[in-house]
Amino acid sequence: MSGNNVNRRDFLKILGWGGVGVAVAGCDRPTTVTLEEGKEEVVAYLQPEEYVIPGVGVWFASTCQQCPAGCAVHGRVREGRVLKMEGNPDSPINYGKLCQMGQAGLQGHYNPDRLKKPLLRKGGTLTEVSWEEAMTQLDQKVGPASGLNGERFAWFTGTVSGHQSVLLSAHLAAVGSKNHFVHEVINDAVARAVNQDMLGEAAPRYLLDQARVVLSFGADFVGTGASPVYFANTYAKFRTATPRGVLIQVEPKMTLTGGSADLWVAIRPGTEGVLALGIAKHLVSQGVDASGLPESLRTLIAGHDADKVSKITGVPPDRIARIAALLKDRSPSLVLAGASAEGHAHGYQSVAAIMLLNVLLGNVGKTIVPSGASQFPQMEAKAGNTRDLLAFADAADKKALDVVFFHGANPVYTAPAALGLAEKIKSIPFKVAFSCFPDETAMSADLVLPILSAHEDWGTHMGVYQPEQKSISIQQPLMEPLYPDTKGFGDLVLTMLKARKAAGFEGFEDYYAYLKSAFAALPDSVKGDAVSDEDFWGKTLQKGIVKVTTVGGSLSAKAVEINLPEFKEDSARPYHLVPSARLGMWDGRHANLPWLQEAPDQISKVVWTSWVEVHPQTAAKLGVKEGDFIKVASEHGAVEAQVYIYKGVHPDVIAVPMGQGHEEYGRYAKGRGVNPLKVLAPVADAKTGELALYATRVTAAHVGRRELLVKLMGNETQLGRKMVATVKADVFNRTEGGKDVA
Amino acid sequence: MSLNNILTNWSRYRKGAEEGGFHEYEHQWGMVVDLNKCIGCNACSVACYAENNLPVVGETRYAKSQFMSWMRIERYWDEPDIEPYQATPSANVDVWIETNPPAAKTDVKPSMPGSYAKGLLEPGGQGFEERVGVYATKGEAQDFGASFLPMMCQQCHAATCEPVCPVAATYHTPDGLNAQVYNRCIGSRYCSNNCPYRLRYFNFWSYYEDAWPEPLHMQLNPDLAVRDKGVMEKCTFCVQRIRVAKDEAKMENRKVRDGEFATACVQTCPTGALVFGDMQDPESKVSKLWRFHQVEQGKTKQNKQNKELRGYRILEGLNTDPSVMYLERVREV
Amino acid sequence: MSVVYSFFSGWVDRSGASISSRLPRYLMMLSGVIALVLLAASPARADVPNAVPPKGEHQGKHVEQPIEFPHDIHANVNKINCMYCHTYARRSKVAGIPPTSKCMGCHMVIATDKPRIKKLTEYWEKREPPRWKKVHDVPDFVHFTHEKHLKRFVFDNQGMEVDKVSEVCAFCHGEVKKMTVAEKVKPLNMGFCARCHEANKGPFDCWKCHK
Amino acid sequence: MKHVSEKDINEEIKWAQINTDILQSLQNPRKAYWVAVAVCIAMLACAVVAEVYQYQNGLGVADLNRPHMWGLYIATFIFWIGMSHSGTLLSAILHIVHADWRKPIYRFAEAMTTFSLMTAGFFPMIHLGRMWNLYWVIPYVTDRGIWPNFRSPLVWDAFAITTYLTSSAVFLFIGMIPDLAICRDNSTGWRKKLYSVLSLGWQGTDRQWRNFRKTYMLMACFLIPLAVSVHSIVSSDFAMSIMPGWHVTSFPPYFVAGALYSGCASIITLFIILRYFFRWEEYMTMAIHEKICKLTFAIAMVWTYLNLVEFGATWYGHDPVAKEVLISKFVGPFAPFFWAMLFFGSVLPFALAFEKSRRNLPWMFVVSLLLNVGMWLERWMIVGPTLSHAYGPESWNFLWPSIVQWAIVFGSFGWFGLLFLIFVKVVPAVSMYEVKEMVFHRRREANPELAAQFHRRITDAQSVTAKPGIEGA
Repeated sequence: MSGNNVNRRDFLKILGWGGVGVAVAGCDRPTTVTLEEGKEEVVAYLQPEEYVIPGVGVWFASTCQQCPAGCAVHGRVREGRVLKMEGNPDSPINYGKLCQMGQAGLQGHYNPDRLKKPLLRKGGTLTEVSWEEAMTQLDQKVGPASGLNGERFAWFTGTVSGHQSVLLSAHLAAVGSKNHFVHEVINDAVARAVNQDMLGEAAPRYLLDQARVVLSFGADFVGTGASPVYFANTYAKFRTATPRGVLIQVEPKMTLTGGSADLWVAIRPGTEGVLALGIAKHLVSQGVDASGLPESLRTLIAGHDADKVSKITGVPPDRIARIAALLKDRSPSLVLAGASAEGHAHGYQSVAAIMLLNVLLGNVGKTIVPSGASQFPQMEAKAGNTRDLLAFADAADKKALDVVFFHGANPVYTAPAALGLAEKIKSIPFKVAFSCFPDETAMSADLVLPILSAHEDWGTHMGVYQPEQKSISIQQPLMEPLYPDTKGFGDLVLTMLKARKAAGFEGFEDYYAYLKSAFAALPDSVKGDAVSDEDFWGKTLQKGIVKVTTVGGSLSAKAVEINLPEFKEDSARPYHLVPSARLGMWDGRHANLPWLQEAPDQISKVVWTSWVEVHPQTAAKLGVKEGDFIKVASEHGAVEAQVYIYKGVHPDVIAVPMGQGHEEYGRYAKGRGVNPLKVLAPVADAKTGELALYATRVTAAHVGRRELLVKLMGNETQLGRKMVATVKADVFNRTEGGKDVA
Repeated sequence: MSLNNILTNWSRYRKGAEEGGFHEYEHQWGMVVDLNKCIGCNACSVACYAENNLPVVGETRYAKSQFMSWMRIERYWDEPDIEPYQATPSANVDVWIETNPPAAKTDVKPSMPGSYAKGLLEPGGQGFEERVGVYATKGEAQDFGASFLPMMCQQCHAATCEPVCPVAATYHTPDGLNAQVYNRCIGSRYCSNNCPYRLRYFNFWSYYEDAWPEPLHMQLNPDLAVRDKGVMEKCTFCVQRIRVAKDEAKMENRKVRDGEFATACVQTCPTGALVFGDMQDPESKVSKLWRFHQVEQGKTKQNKQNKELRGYRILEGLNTDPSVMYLERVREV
Repeated sequence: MSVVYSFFSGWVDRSGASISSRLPRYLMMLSGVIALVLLAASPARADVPNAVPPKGEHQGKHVEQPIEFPHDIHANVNKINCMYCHTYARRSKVAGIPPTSKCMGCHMVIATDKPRIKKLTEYWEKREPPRWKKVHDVPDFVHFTHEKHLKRFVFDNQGMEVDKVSEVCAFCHGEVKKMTVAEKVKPLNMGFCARCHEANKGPFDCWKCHK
Repeated sequence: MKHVSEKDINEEIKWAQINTDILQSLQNPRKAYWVAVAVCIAMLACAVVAEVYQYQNGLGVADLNRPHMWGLYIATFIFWIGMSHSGTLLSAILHIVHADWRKPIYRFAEAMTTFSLMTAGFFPMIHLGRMWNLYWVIPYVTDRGIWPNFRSPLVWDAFAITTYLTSSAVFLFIGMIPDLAICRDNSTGWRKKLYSVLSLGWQGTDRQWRNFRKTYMLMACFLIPLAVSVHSIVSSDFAMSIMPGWHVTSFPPYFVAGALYSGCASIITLFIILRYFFRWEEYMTMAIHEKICKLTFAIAMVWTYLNLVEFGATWYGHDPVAKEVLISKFVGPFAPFFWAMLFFGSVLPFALAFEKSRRNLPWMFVVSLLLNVGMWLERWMIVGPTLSHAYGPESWNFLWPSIVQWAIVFGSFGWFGLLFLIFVKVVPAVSMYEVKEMVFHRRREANPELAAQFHRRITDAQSVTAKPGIEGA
């Protein structure tokens, strides 16, 4: 595929509607398609490329923007419409596979509720305005002439990477600001902090496929992890290795990963660290060498005997023994910490205790290896966190901000009500949202600039989790913009930069030109066999990714001090609230995609709404049945949703999934279900300042209403039908171990 | 002609069943689902929506179980049908005391009346108690995680849906697939009643009228039609992709290569739990897997030399002779 | 092999045909007399080897096109091969309308003074292709591919020279070379297809054509 | 007690009396009749409205869903088909076994057959997703060369039902000819014209009588196997499937028994109605009522037996899934209806076993209706539970039929009633000539030499007058 943009764009033009209209099979009634001569229009290309054949789909490489993982994709384009997403086989991240969110990216692009025109707040209400007016507004408030104090300007974004990130930092520099808030609800910031302190690298690589036993404390790596598709694949390798890997999942609420665990252990939230130490104690008593550890830690470990731990965590002693035994026998092992371990005031301590197991078992260097940095640090992903959300709320509270630019994040939705962010944001004089959709944040902004969808825009990206082979993946338009009055995000930032006369950005008439020159400027080491810059650009667009080399990277295991607090019951609010994230809805950004709304939750199989997961015992205590509406109240608010009863939660836990409960965000999301994030207590992790998602205590009460809970499964058990048959692992090892059947 | 086609294919099937071979077929599309790899992530299901113009029916219609997901992932709460490593409480001790240790499920037992006993005729009609299930609360199912089961049309060779269609709208193709010809269907719905897997979905409404508001309808795949109300539909193994691949192969006067294409679900499956291919080609991944697991088509009961191999077909005892082989879930217990 | 002439299927090989495929034809012999009249009006059999042209007529209506394109001049007078302009026919399921650049390829120099060409040149200079009206169409639940039909009747056809391709096109599109803008003169319904498939031993699997 | 020796019919009755008594039923209707007609039309209107609504919006409005692809439509379809067996039973079966007590009551029973078939015929169409393509199940010649699938029981249904409908209609008509002649001779105006056409110039000549009897007997013999086969074929819609609870060998006899059962029950209903409104105590005597009740009771017991056979076979069989479906019938979502069915179908019939209750006509009227309710429930219990608890646990589900389904089912009774109301005013609902035959035979039994006289008169070729056959007609 050549890089001739003009003609490629020409190809991406939507052709006549022949074959596009809804053709109804066996249509006995008039539909949008008629067979009568001269009723339909058919339009030829003006001057097509050689490869362009009507009726034959062509695949273009691009990058998925549904989550920070940054999977490389291929989009099937026919008659100028992008029809289907598939993974890009060349990508080291997703090797030709895609998750449901990636598949549903199309519906974000074709979404009926996309913003079509700039919106400006006039007298309290957002009204459609022309781009000229919008840009003049922007210029008055933020432009060079505006006399804006850089210190009082901020970008609030989701995870950013690639040249987008470069442009943002350039813009911040040009404005003279350092305020870049990067916010993701689903993050591994605490684990990063711990890794930084214990291993000397924030994000080492976890070799799942090398491990023979994985002990995961709530790390939902195939679900809402850093890179779901990548870890799903390594998971498959891990499961098919010889001997087959064992997965032990310890968490208060069964995640997608927990659903596939060999041994799923329910634990009282916040006691993960204690259990880790208990296991450590057991290992040491089994003769695992702990001499490397400092005295203090050894005494700490020694203090955690099985009974005590069992009493605190609710995990029976022999199960602890079983876990320890597996860890010891099946080496190499890997111990992971996830959201449910991180999300507490003492999250850092728990995770440290958990990572201590890796040190103890000598996994560092075996299954946990240095990741190093790519040769382009400025392009690497700025991983989001919740610390910035709190910081932002704080800044807004202090009236420290005059102008805020929002992009790729929806803090008004994700922030707990206790932060009162909605009001605080109102107090900011000028807020600009660069957004595709009318989400909560956009609707509370003063100026909303409709940007191109991920399938219409240019860009480059680096996934937050980079496997051994690091890569930059390119995002190119798969279709001409659906709406003329939408602009590319890159183009807009570039315009602002040019307005600011920022050095190095003058020459480019648009973002595309900038990217092209940027790629031309890349060192030859990444250009490979390309003969010219033009050729390299063409090849890049064709392959979709550029492989880059890794620099540096080393791990040095050193223990950190751990002091876990006493576990306290709260008689007033007996239950722990678990705002569980799910693959699909993610943090709620996909609630406007009908496919994902109708795709059942993997565990509870509920569709289109929110539900409350309750243990049968608890349900009996509360006197609720499935479908009953139950009121979950913290001291900061309450949500009402229907009960789903199953034993995949700890009896002390009430789990409410994230994702629903939008007040804006289009017809599919608006006013559907509830948002558990709203009722969270604004507790932060003592060490890292991360928002403690799992630290909220709640009461639960039956409100008396009951409706049918809309879900897939009629009867949840097989009734001995042998729908899903099961064999023991040793049988599997015996029959298929080491054999590559196909 | 269709009648011809049905009759010839029927006789072919019979011959195949007796002689244990489908040599008269052009192709023999089959699938393997490895439940050891499947994590139940739903990617396949959504990919199917995208590829096959499946309508999104919305909450109220979903509540009436009038949805259209050709590829669905069933999730069961059972203790696995193997002896557990230890009978130990998971959540905490008193949970354990009130429930019995998981018993090994060896043979098929009829369900107990208790499951129906309560709440089955409450307003809304759905058996709430039953949905939770007496079985689910028996034993410690969750200790072993969930059991995920991707269910797409099994493309049976003794398909129970085929003989009952009054107008031969569903029939067996020379590719060994259960075809469903939408514009021939008159909607008697007998096929769906007679499908033991309940994998046929009926257009109870003109879903297309509100499933794709502008401009969502631009995503519709022009390679296959959108179905009107009153028409039965089901998974076709992405026949439109098969058609393209076969056409290309024919233009180059060759056979379709293994892995040259795959159905939408197989192509997107993040763990590679799904494998698709031509079972007539002895070198294809699928036929290798079937051979390895000693599962043969045209058999009601498999007699494997190695009883420990994982291959099985769902409800095989009904002699539907599916083209989809499942590999048993593996558990360390 | 027993070749029989049938009013409805022309010369067909009976040896392959089964009861169910023969029965309707027998029964329709009754109405054959009426059919004879129609057939008398129908054009003479095209000289395409190893092929039985489909029978069936359709009263097409004239369609107003943005430019009254004279097929007769191009195909008949200048003897331009159909596939020169409808170049996608042999590579795709759709024959496709030639891109404007293709027209201009010749008409930069040829007949530039003619009013139609002037109109065309306007389009070209506006950089927007003319919006043609669709004449031949099949329902969207039908999968018809030009590619395969050309392969069967032209490229893989013994003793068929490619210059005569218009005869093959004429099977379904009629004598386009005698028209200016194309008109639909064949029914293009299932019976039309089925009879031709029967006569030429085309596939009879429903899923070959229905989607 | 006295009524033990009571006669089926009073043979002293004058033949002219018979004509007047029967023909008075054709006189201009009274108010009650028009009220009944209005009610039926109202019921029918409900159905029509519901159907139009369903036609426009698709079957979703009927609250059918994935496991419940079939609903009340199919159940009611079977119910009406079953209803149709009574006429055949009375006119054909009892005819060839020379049970002449049937003679006063078989006419309306036969009409019932035809009308219930005409009602049943609607349901497959209503039930179809695309009813406008129904004709595709009929093999017809097309240049597309596509045919129905002859392996499908639904296609057999189409054949069976149409055949049965035509032949039972013909049978009904043939049986009426002599009576139509009587009507012709006793009517004026449009009725005269109508009857003249319908009676096909019946003169009651010897030859006509001989041919008539032959044809009638032939039709009877032809109809009996047909009737049995029809419901067996309908049962094969289920028995031929693979579903637990449907895949049952004993279904054909079970269905036939059920059919005769509901048929007889509705005969009792109509018997009582006609007897009451047309004052036909002379003809529809208690003795006949007794007999039909006993017959019904016998069939009820057969049906009960076949039920037990089915349960037993399932329970002791080796199909756990079928067993589950059975259990679900007993204690599942359908349990109330199932037990109601068993009560109405197997317990209530014992009301027919005791003379005291048998002779209480109002009570019998209620009972017979309840028996039919039971029979209708039986059909629903065949369709419903299997669908909601089949092989795949995932698809277990229970969905209550929507108002649309109920409305259409309800309306079908209106349609049937309407047809019957028209019938009783156009055709004598009691066969006059057969009653006369009956009387004749009884008289002969009672009084041999009188009989001898008659015998002479009829067989004596000389004395065949212009009005032979039946005196006083």
